[in-house]
Amino acid sequence: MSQTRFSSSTKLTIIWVILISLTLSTAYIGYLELSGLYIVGFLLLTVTIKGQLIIDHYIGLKNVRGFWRLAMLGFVYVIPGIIFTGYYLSSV
Amino acid sequence: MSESVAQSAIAKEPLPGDLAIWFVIMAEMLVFGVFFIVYVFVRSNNVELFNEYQLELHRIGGVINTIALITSSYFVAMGVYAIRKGDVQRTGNMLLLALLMGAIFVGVKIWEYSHVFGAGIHLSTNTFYTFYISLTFFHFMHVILGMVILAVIYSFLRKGKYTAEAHMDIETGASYWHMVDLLWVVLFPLVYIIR
Amino acid sequence: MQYQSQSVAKLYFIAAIGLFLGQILFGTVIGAQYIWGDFLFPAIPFNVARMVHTNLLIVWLLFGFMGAAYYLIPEESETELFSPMLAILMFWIFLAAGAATILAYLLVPYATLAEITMNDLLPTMGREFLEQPTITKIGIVVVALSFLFNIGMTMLKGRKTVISMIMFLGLVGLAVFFLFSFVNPHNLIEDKFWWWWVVHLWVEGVWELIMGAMLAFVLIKTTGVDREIIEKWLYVIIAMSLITGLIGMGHHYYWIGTPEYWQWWGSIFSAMEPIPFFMMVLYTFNMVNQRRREHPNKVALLWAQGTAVMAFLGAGVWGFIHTLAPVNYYTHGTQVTAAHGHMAFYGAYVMIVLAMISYAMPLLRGRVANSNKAQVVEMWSFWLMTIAMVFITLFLTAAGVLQVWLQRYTDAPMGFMAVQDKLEIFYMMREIAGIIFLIGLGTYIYSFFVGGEEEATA
Amino acid sequence: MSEVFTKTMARNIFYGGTTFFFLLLLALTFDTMSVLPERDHRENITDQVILGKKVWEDNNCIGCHTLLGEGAYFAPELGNVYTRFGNSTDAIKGFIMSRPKDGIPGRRSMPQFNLSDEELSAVAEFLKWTSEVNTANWPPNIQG
Repeated sequence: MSQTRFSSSTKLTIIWVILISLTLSTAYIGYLELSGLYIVGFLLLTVTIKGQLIIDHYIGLKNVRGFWRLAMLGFVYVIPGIIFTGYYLSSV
Repeated sequence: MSESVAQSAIAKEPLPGDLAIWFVIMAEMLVFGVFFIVYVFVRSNNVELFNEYQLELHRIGGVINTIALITSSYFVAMGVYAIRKGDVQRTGNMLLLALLMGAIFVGVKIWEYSHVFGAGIHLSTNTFYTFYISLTFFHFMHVILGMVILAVIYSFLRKGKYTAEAHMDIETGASYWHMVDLLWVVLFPLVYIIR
Repeated sequence: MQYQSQSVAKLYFIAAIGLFLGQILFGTVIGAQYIWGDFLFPAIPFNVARMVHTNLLIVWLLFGFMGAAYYLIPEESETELFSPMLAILMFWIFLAAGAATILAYLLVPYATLAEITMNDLLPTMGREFLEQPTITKIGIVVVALSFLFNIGMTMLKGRKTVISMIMFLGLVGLAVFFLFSFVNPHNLIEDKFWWWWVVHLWVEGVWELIMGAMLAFVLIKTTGVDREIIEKWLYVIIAMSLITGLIGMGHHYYWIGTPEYWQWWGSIFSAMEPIPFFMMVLYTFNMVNQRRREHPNKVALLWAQGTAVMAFLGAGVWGFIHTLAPVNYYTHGTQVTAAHGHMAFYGAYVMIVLAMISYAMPLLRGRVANSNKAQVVEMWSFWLMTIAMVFITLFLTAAGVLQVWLQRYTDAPMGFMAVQDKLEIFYMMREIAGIIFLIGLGTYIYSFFVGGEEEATA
Repeated sequence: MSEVFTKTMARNIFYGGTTFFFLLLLALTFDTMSVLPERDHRENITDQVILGKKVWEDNNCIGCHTLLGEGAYFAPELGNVYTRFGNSTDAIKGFIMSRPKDGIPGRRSMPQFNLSDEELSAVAEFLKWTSEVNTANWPPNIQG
């Protein structure tokens, strides 16, 4: 097994802090019961960022080339994209 | 020449875990992905209804569960890191912590369901609840399955089955568990927050 | 053939082909009744001929599965069959019960049959595909149990392989889910709900395990690819089949009084059902490309490849066409369903049984493969039957689409019988395709009697 | 890049996945059974309806007709025949009774089953009950 996948456990911890911060920002928006396209866009952006962090660093696909990483990343880009389109279309 | 060396240094990392689990991960992501898209489509035809009943959900429970799953994923990632260093003891602790976080998720979810079902709400109450219950329950079953997998891995670990060189099962289980986390990361804002 | 006791498979295969012929003959009868409504009326009304057509299909496929099991289980287990005597005894009991039931359908009015077989004691008759008298159903259970006991004991005393385990699991599932045929509540909706636990969990569930095991066996034997590789892919494919197929059952629960959420669950999961069939195509053709030997029995390999392709088309593509709830709302219970049913059954189950027979029968007759001449005849039958089935499916699909349009979709919908008159041209062409299928089957049977020099000696 | 792909893992996925989805199927089945009474109006299943279902089965009606879209596709859908016949059980009885014994030349015809009046009424009541089941608005129109 390659040792390069995780340079250190500190990195995992930093990512954890980012993930939790993003979650709390989502929670705060939920607490305020905000709505509107910008809010939806922001929330979905946090989903994509969180998704990419999990895929690259927790699952550890960052240095795995080819189909599998693309498919996983595709999920966190395409699905929020479709969700946004759906909300956009239903709000106009 | 130097480029190809660099290439091979970076690109040679194999998929974490058994290829077989990756077929499952792909299939699961596909099913959830379609489910999410269908949710958005159905919501766009019932915006009022969805907005109304979404507010009745227990968001605090959802937030606690998100934090629990992300943290659980963190512990699993730390566990994989530890077993690569050959630190079996630490890996075991990390898996236990991950399981504890999973248990928190399950506990909160059961509490949430007891309120929903206690109020006489079920799958056929209305379209919103059909999707809320379908999506979260389907995911809930995945959490339980993931915990079973982690628990089995933990018991194998305790029996001394894994070393720094041979620990494929841990990576396989970890990949599955991260997927369960990843799905919740999308599901939570979609069903509980976005309006 | 490595083990003497494998030879019992021969009986089962011969019976299967014989009953197959009966099935197709009655298929051409009901095809004609679609065109000329009074054909053979009132001697053989449509419902009787159709019952014979569908019941013979089920019975001959069961003969095929059992024959395949009696052939492959001893070979996989590397031991003689536990009891060849029991296998032969059960063969005759099953054949007699099957033949008696079919004859009774033809000779006695159905209501009288229900009466004389004392259906009132445990009413199970009169439901699609489960028309057999209760006493016959009990007989099927007895035969199935003895059969499972026989192959189970054989497996216990020998080598346990993935293929034999999957085959056994599929056959156990077949027997277990058949027990739901005894569930017949007074409430029609509950009746329909549990009815699918036989029908769906058979054809889109456990039968796929049987099919997968048979396909894997034929592939190992004819391509010489490493068992390890074939077996792990087999696991992945059947896992996908059940993962999608179990909840995919929801596509039968859209409009029969069951809750609306099945429309979502059923649509999403059954939309994934083509995936394992697609994987099966990739897998079969990959294994053939990686083959380590040139097996002289080329036609067996042709059937195996045909199975993968036609199962994907019939079960996968034609299933997908009308599986989504908004589409199914219009197509449910029309000729579109009939189109799918024909190609799916042929592609997935008829062809795999014929592949198995094609591989095993020469060996049972003491040679590795049939003569080149016989194989060429059999290949002709392959193409005749397969192309005929493609056209049957296409014509029925066309009929179904027109039917949906005229009867369900337009603003001024026409009545059922008026629409049927408009479909006559398609029914006519379907009947012609059906007769070509019959000719193909005749060619297939003839191929067993073509001599010629043996390709290689065993 | 050579992936590891073991037979053991493939086997675990087969057994695990099958168990998982079978449990999910049981959960959905349990829910379905609990809400069915609201949809099928089982309180209206009288002895006559029960007899009607038996007559339906004993004469293999499903061999030609569809009922809620399931069956053979040779003869009309009967799930909504009660409404199609103007909400009349008498019309259903009259139709079944009037079938000629030797059929209609050149056309499809329902056989003459020689049902007793009790059986006729029962099968009509059975079809009436069926037409009242909540089938999510299926069939799309009165023609079935």
